[in-house]
Amino acid sequence: MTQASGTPASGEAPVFYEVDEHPHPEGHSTMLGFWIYLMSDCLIFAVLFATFGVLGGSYAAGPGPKDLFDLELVALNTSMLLFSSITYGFAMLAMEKDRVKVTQLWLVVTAVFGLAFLSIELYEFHHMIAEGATPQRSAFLSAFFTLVGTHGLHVTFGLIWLVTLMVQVGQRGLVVANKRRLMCLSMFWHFLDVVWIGVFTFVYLMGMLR
Amino acid sequence: MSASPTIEPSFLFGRLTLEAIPYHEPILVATFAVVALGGIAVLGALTYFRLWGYLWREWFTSVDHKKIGIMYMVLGTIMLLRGFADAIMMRLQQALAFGGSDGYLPAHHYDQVFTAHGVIMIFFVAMPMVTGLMNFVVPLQIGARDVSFPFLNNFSFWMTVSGAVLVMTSLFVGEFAQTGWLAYPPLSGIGYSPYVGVDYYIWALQIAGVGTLLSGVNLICTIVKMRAPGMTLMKMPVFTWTALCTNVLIVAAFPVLTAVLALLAADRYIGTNFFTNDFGGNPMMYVNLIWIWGHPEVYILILPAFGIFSEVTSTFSGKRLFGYTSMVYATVVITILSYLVWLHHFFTMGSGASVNSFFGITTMIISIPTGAKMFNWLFTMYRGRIRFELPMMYTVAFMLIFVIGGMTGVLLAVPPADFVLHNSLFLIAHFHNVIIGGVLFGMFAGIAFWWPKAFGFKLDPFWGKMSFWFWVVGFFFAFMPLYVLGLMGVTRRLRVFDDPSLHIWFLIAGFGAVLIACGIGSFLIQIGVSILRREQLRDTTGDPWNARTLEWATSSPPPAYNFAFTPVVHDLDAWWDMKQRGYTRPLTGFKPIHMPRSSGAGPILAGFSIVLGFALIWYIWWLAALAFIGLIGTAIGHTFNYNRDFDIPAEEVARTEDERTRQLAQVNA
Amino acid sequence: MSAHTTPAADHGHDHAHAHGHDDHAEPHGSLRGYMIGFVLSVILTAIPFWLVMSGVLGSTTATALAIMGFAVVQIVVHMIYFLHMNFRTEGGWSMLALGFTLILVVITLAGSLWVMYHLNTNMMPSVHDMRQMP
Amino acid sequence: MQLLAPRAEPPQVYITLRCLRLIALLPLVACLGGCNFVVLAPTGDIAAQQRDLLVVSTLLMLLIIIPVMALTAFFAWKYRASNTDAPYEPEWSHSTQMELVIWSAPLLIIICLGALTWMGTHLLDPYRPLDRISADTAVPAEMTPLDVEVVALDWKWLFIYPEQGIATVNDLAAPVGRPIRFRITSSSVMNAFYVPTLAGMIYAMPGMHTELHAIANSPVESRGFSANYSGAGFSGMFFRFRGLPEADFDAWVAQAKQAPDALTRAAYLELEKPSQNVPARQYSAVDPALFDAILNMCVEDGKMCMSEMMAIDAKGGMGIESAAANTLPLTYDKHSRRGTVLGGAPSYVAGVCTPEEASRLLTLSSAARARAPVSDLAPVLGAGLPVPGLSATGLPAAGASALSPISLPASEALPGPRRPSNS
Repeated sequence: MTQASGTPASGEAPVFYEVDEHPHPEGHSTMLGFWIYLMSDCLIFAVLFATFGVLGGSYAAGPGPKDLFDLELVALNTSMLLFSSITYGFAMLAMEKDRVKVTQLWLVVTAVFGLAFLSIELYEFHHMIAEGATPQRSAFLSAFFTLVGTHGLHVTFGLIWLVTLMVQVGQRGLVVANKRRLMCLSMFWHFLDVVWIGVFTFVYLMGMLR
Repeated sequence: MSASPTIEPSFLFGRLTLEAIPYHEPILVATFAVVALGGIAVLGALTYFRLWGYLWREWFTSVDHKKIGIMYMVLGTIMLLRGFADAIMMRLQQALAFGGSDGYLPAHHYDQVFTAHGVIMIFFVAMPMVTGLMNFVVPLQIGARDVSFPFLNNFSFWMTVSGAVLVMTSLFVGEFAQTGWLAYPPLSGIGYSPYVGVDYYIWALQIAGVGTLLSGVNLICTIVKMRAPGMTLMKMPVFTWTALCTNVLIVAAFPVLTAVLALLAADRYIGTNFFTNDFGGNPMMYVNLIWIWGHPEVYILILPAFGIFSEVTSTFSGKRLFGYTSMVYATVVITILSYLVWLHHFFTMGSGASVNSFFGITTMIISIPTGAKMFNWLFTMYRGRIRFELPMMYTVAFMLIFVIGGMTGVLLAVPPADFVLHNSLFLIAHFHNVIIGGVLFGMFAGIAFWWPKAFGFKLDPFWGKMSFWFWVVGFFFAFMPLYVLGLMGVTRRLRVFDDPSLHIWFLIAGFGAVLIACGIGSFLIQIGVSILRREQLRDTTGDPWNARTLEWATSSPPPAYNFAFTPVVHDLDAWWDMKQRGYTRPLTGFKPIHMPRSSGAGPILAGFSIVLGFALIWYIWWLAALAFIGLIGTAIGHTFNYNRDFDIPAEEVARTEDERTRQLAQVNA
Repeated sequence: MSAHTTPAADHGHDHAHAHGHDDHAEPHGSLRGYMIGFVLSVILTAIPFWLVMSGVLGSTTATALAIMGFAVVQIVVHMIYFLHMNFRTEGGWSMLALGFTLILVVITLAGSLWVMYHLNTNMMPSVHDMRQMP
Repeated sequence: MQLLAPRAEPPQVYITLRCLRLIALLPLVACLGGCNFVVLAPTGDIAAQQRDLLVVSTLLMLLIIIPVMALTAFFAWKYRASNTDAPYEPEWSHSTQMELVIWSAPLLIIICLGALTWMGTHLLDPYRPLDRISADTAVPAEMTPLDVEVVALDWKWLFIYPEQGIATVNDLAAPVGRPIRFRITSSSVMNAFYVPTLAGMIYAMPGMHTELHAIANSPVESRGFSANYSGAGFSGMFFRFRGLPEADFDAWVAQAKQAPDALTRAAYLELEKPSQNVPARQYSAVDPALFDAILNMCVEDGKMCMSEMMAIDAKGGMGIESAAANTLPLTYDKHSRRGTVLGGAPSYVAGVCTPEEASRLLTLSSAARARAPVSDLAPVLGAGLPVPGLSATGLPAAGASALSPISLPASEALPGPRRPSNS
């Protein structure tokens, strides 16, 4: 077997265990693990996109995207998310320099943008529902509310997590564990951005083109 | 109970009323009595022997991958009994319901039984057993001290338990789904299944699915990041390879199930129109999506079994595994291809010839790497010295039985042939052929193989062989008649029959089920007898089979830290290589070992999940809200715990290792 | 995520990469990087919105293709500048996971649409036929 | 419990196969005399071709399965530990030639099987009209297939013969030697239409239609059933299938014409309600538009037909006004309950009554959405709308047809803010 050839040359006694073990940082797998979790989340969104793709034209003789979507509002919403992304980036940069106060400040700004995003989305939903375009009205609306709503739900959880982390950073400062958590949230937050690119392209913009 | 009582949900109890408890169904009352008495006896014994604290501290809250693995196996075994009880009820019904007789199960009950059988066997027997074995074996096999995220591992296990608890609850409170195990809408929609059955199905699977997904992430990270020095990818034991591929499949497939069940739940709870008949909904989309998960799922189950057979064949043939490289490539190819075949589960929905033949041919292509694996095991036996211990017996039985199942599987992948065989008992025979002959025999082989590693004594061979022969013979009696019945045009899920010529075959199948019952009985007796005779069966060497991979390098059972010093790997068969080249155990120089701390958060979170699921099923909104807040609160609270590990002092390590030295000396003396 | 020590940890890595023990030593972007990413994303977001809202391209198909193209580019920009994806992170495993996921996303999306298109074509009551009905 | 007529007289015409070398793997030890391997001995040309493919594929695979099983047994015996005479090579684990063989042998078989599959799937596609009556007879140019419209109901089968103008429940007959074209749909949940002796199965789904082309080559009496579980009455959901010589078939049709009842829409809505183990029955006449109404899920008065809905959707929907305007609370439902706990009362999309009203609705809505006007209104004409000049002609007086104008109170059909009342 070829694998056997990797052994040390004869004469030299092979080493079968590590006598001198070096310490490892805690959470050394966390970033990879979290990334893999995000990949699985990505597949959830893939299913929702596929569902939207299949059902997106079934208006059940009800309103279609052109009747419902307001691109200016969506553009505003998108900009909120983009701003929150860059401000989170600033928080990460401050974190690398171990500036607790600056980090916290940028996290607050990020949270504000995130909240703005959510508020606009809720306003849009409320408006549509008030007009009778409820998720129950047609398969298209079911798929729309579910896809966009799932993204919004993720943002909500991101905000809860953000607040939790701000408390923890406040309590313990930028210890290694907190930095790791901030980096995980960073991935989560930017991942939601990427999903939103799909949402505004395939749901809103393509919807207006249907 | 009669179908679907229509109750206006009350605030306090939702739609839960006394009527929901099936006290007027004698079978369920008797079952409940037995379960309750058994439960009281077990709880009483635990209390009497003051074991609660021990169990809580040493097992329930443990983050030790070995204990979690064992708990998964216990869960799988308990649920096997429930799933098999369902099976034997079906066999009895089908054997009785002839010539005008209606059998003993009304449709409402029978339809729950076959749904529950499928759901339990796949999600709560096969999955926990597969996950349990991977959990126990993989870290040992790669020379690690635990998994990447030990707390998450505990949490995953308890989420799986939560799902199982919900399914069991449905037996005595309300009903289970009457839709078949994949709950196709519109039948599973609120219009045609208005009561709680499908809701039990949805929430049990959602909760268990969270556990499965997280344990998948966990094991991938473990395998990727925690291998012993020197263990490159192409020196990983085959079981670890299959575990890696299985967990990749889990992480990539279960989100699809989560999403599709969430959509079904939305249809049922808030009246969206994904899979309804009206308002533009499309039930075919559900079928499409659920099989995108469903097909990889069967490979999730079978791949680890392939891994076990590889380890067992090479160990008991006393030989290197033939064609390791092609084995690995075959596994990877199967992993990817398993995503390209899902449509073969619904050729008969009529997507047209081009689509059907594409998916038919991709399905057949999977049989090429599978065939190559079969030959690899065959040539591992070639010029070996085969010891027919129990694991090897299961392997040979697998090789003989699985090829039949593989053949009928390829047959079903030919669309025109599928048009006459789909949904028939031929199909049932086929997948029981591969699931029992492949997955279950794999699990039994794995249990017999690694039991001495887990507990320090071998399993009793006599009762093991009894179990083996009952299972093998019982399998043939139970399922070969179903092939015949399928060719006679008998479809699945039928409750009554009128063609008397079918009767004999159902009787034979019923007899087979009785033999399998004896097989399960023998298996349980085997465990009991082995525990009683543990001193005679004791293995103090840590390597009872003269095996080849790293898990056999440490003591049996392994210490909490697995390896006092991290092993260094030079060869695919690392332990075999160490034995060949005069490895000596280190006796001095022990250092403190850093280990994760136990945590009760896992069981608590899972408890909240059960309450949440139950409240959602019964529309008890206030309770659902409370449970959800509890769940989120506990999860957040848990993140405020920064004190999650501790050091095992060097003296304690030295004490443990000295004890092992003493034991080994006794063996050699 | 519980912390713990596993001496075996990083050794399992592909040894071709001289991978340090501290994964956190990896670069997590610079101000410059974030700014480039931000400016690019603003541009890549604005153009498709403008294309659709003004209807400059005239043809629906052309607009659709264009905005899909911009979406793909923007996703890549986010991956590089915000998510700091490269072939070195975690010894290439992150990229591998991403690649595998992308393949599956494509299979899920394209496969579902393909399958459902055929099913719908074969089975949905045809609009045309109905109009011919007496 | 009522016994279904076919159940009372078990089918006799199955061809009995005494011995099947093919499936010699099966423990055929007992009971060969009474076994009806209908899948392996069908009477229809399509099912026979499917059977042939089954047999050929099995044989092809046995080429590799049998050697593997034999080798497994042989190696297990030969290299047992107690046989110390057998060679033992603990390090032998690689052989390029062997690897080539073990990959290419299955590959070759799969290539053959794949080619077979590709051709077979296209030739035996259920949507493909038949081009031959049997292996050596082509379909004569002037012969048209017999149309049979199949509806899977809870839990019985409805067959409509448009050409003959009759309908039957749980009783299917077809003339021998003439191709049959089934159009299949379902009223509530998924079923699969399967007559083993005739052809393979195909799903029956609500709001959708599948097709199956088949032919009965010799007189036969057997049965068909649903092959996809569909709820409590599933086990009793089967029908008698008879392949009859031309004259007998005509006699059967004539006899059906004598049946007392006609299948009107009202009769259909009554029939549609769930029932189990229903005896066979016949209808002397049938509303010719009924099948399309069932398929389009608009048998009930006032419900918008699927095809109409899809035509409107293809034009971009009916505008924001229609969101609340054209749904009405559900009054008729064959099941007890359809509403969801959080989603309000069950409702349905109301059919648009007249072209004038439709265009008025659309004008209203397009006025309401100034920022995105509807592109084209002209061809919004679905099954719910009478085609000008053809309205309500030639339809049986009994029962309103899908195409007749729907009588709704004027106020209900008009757009306006109306929510489904939560009663």
